Amino acid sequence: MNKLAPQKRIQVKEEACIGCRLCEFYCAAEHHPSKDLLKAFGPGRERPRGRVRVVEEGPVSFALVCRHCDEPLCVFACVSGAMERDPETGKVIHDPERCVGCLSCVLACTNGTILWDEKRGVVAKCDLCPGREVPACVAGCPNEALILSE
Amino acid sequence: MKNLRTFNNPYRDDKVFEGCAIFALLNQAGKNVSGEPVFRAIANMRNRGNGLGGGFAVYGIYPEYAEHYALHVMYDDPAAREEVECYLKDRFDIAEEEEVPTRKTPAVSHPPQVFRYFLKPRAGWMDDVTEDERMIRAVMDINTGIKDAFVFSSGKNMGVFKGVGHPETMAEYFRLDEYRGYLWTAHSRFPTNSRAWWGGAHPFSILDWTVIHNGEVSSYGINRRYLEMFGYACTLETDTEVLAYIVDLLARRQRLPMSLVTKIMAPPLWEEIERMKEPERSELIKLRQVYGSLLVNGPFAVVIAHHGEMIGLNDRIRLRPMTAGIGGENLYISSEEASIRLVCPELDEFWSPQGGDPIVGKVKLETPALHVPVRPLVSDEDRAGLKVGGLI
Amino acid sequence: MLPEINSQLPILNPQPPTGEVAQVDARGLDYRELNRRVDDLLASGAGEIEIRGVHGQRYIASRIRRPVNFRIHGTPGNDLAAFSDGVRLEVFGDAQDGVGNTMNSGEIIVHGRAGDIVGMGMRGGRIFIRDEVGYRTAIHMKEYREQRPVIVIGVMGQDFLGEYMAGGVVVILNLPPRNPKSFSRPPAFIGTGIHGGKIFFRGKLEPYQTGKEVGFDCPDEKEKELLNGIIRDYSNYFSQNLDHVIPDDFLKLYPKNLRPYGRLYAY
Amino acid sequence: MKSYLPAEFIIERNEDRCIRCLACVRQCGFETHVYDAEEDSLLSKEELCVGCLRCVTICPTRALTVRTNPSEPRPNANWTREHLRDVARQAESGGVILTGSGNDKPIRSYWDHLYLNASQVTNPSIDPLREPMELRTYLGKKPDTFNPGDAKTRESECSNVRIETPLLFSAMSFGAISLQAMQSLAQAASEYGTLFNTGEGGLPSELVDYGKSAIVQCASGRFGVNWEYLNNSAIVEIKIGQGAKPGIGGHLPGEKVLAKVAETRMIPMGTDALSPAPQHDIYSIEDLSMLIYALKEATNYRKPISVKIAAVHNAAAIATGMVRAGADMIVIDGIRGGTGAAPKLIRDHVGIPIELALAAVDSRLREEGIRNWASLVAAGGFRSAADVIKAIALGADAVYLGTAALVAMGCTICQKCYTGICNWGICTNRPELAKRLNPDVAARRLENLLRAWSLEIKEILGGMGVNAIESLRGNRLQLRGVGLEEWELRVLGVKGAGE
Repeated sequence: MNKLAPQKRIQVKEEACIGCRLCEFYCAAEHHPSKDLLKAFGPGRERPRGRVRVVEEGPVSFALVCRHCDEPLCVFACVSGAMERDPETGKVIHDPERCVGCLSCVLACTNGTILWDEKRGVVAKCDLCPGREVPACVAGCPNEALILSE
Repeated sequence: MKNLRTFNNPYRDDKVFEGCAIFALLNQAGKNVSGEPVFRAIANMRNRGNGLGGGFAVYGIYPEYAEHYALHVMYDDPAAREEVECYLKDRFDIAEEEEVPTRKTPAVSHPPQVFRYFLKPRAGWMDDVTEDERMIRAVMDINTGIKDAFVFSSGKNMGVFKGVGHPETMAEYFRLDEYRGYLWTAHSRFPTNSRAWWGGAHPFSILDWTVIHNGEVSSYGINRRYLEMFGYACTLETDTEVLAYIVDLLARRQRLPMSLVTKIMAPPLWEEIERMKEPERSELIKLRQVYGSLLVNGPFAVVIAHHGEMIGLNDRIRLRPMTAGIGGENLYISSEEASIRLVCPELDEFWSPQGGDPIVGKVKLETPALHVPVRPLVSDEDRAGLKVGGLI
Repeated sequence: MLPEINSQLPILNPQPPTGEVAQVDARGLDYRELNRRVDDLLASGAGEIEIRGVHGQRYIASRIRRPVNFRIHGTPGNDLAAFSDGVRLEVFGDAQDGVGNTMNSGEIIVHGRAGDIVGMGMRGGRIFIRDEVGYRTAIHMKEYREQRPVIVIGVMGQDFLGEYMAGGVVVILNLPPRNPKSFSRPPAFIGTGIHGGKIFFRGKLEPYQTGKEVGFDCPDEKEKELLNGIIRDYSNYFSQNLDHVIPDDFLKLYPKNLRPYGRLYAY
Repeated sequence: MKSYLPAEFIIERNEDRCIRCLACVRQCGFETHVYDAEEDSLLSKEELCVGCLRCVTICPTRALTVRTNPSEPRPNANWTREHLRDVARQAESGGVILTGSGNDKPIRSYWDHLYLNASQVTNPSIDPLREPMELRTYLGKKPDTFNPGDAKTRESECSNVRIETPLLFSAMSFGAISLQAMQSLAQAASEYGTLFNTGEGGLPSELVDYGKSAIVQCASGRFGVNWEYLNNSAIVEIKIGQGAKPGIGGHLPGEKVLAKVAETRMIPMGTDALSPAPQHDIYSIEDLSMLIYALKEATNYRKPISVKIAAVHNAAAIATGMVRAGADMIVIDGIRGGTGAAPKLIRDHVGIPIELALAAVDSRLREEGIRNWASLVAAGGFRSAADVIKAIALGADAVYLGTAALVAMGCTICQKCYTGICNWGICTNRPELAKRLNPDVAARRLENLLRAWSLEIKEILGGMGVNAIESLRGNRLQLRGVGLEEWELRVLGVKGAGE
């Protein structure tokens, strides 16, 4: 794979992650049609899922989120061509329309950042919030445990 | 009435704040000795003072006038001298008067004049009270009434020499190397303010009682108010002054033995008293009940001296250092052992008493060499003085 | 991670003292001059320093951080070896207040008595005082990892020995005092506020003599071994026969609680 | 025993806005919020709430409101709500009431009665945005005269320490505050060219590189004090007392002495770290001198030695003594000074306001002719640059910021520092709480505060028509009092407004 310009990615600082899980909520809302927390999670509504996940063990907690690898194993593993690396930006993008739900990418990813969307039968992963300068999780993190870096 | 605190406590603090070094020497045989070891010893503790006060009390220096009160008076202004001498001539028979001899000492700047008078109260002036009470009245009158005059000391056959400077400087200035005494106390002062007033240095004195003190009397406020009930005017607003008055009140006026006076100033803790046997237990309970206001609290190490006796005392939990040594005929008390060892390397005895446990040094009365009148603790003359309600 | 404290010290001269003894006459010197002279001698390679005629100079050996031997004759002043780290210092005479104040390591041996607050806040090393000591010995002495301070007192300490003690070992041999006037009443308030360390006291104590935070026990076998070693060292240092002093005579004083004031407050 | 104490706060949750993210549940170290999964409901145990507003701040939909419990006992001006609470707490525990932070009583703030001057007509004001404005300050003893030929005068015995703004961070010890908090202070101070203060808990190994920006304390517990600590510093400070608790010592409970704290303090884990009330080698002024020179000897006269006391009745006399004892810098901490833990009785009733103490000390040092011998630093509840400017005009060389720095980091002054739980990660050592303070963020916030206050100081200087801080220092003509009595004006050494 040809080397590309350095990719912007979300850097996770475990020592600053406070385990509030707000990144999960901001992500889910951002990927909800309403792009609004209250509308996405309002009473009686079906709760959307985010593409970032906080794991915790005692005082240790951090967010699992796609690293947009330079050599993405998920892209190699994808059987349907749904997972692609944008040659322009270096972003690893997933196209749910082409996804067949084989979970090969989930098995291939060494970071555990591709999530299974049971309801839709496809996988979901971080897309760095197209249309936003800073991804929603980064903007919402109260302790700058998530940083957008080159 | 003149306000002495404008000299000694110019900022009107609660009291004068200071720290220091103390040293004392008693020749227990009553022999008059040179003060040279005392000068060296106190100079060795230079780090404890800051050069803003030094002084000495010496006993046995005026044997030729042993029956006269030796009044050391300091004058900041020659006019004050005229006024004082006028006051004295009206009330006392003055056997001798002279300026205290001094030596030109570079480190001493703007010294006041210091004069001494050997005198006795004249018949017809306040005959109804003892001579001591009359002497005290004169001291209080001069100190509170005559501007620019201050009495350093007023006892018989003893004197206080003090001023602004390191103590060794004061010794040189007052030519103390030319005196011999059987009891020397020395003080190096670390006052927090620099208002250079010679009267503010230690020792503090009333009659032949002198006090040198290291520490701060935290109970000063109430000690002072209690003493004021008995007519003591705490004109200098310094905690050391109250120590002198406490001893005067208890030992001289109320006739309590020194062993009890020290137990009033630094009583045992209640817990300890409860463990004591009768009658000691009841006696101490009584003492604390009666004299609670004279408990001297806070850190202190003090040497109280009068003719024939020197007492070193610490506060109850020994917050200030004090050590004692005996070498030959001499008893030494010092803030630091090194000073004693400097002047007497081979000591027969050495100890650091526990808090509240006095170091008592007495001149052995049978010693023929003693030329000093040692006053008995209780005299009829003194007893009469008790009838006078107050001093002022 | 922090490396071991001692290994962190840049030791100028890692070799043990060469035995080359530099002499200093302290008479007439103030402490700054004396200590500067010592610095100069060390800089020029002296391995051992003998100071004579000491009369109250303060802070001797207080900024030395290498294993230098000092032999001091006279009466050193306050804060002897304060903040020191690794010196071995022998005093032939009495010492004053503040011996080994906040000392980190090393050894001080006093052939005589010492004044108040011996080993205040001391964290490591050993202090041996042949005779008695003043008030507040080992106040707030503490230990840290391999640094375990030891104070050995030949005679007895005055009140408040081991106050606030937070670590280390104090041993009181209770030998006959040089002058009983220093102990007109039995010392009290031993171990007031103790919350670490141990005090080994030879002889008997009345309950009132100790703080209420103190527990009593007999030394166990390991502690007896420690005591035997200390007794042996004391006999050697001061050339005294201590055959009559045996570990079984000692009372162990220990903190009943690591948190003596835990119940003082309303949360 | 059944407690009679009502909840201090009530929590209102706007159900329409709550999205069940449970951030409030996760973020409350006091475990006030509870989620009932069965009912899908959120409950609040209000009696546990300390009012720190962490949940309110973190709630992504602003669904929470925390208010003082409006249930009032019968109004009583004498038996206030606070008195009732305290008596009940003591009846239930038999203990001394502890508290954290500074005095919260309505002590007269003299800052609020002092007004600053500005240039009009007779001299021009200066525009600090375009023209030079100097805040650089040197801390330490200055010689009485400058003798060009004398190398010793030139270097002065103790070299001075340079700070770029007269704002220093107060002593807050590691153990009382988290490593993250201390790192934030160290980082901000070193970036901005000023100093932080280690307090008495030693310097954590992670921060040894910040030694150049550290005032290291030597207090009664002597925790972590050794040769390296003393020599890896800008200034060594002897702590005699602090404004929040004059006359008593410190007490870091064993629960807070975790591995890292134990290492830094050089004590075993889990033991109480007790700082005795006095330093047991200082019982008198000549003893202070002894410790000052012990530290000078140990640091070979390379470090200025500071002495910090609480503002008490005779502060002026004590301060002159401290200067004469050899202190190169003296710190006076007023009654509003903060703390991690103090008996409430002492915090609220012992000491005097910094304004009066500072004025008295500066005046006395000048009367004694020794003001140059030491720098004077004021501390105790500085809330704004205005307070700082007034302090400098009264005579301070610099001020210590404690509570203001904590607030910049997130503190809401809930006064529960002594519990060891701090939802903001500042005054705690529990790792899951301490990590809530990201030093990169907090240091930036602190630097911003320094920058903002420095700018404000410059603005005021410009308005007064001076362009160097030394023209304000001790310049009491730039102050006028309003609503003060004669004695207060006298102590402050300022004229009444209009005079």
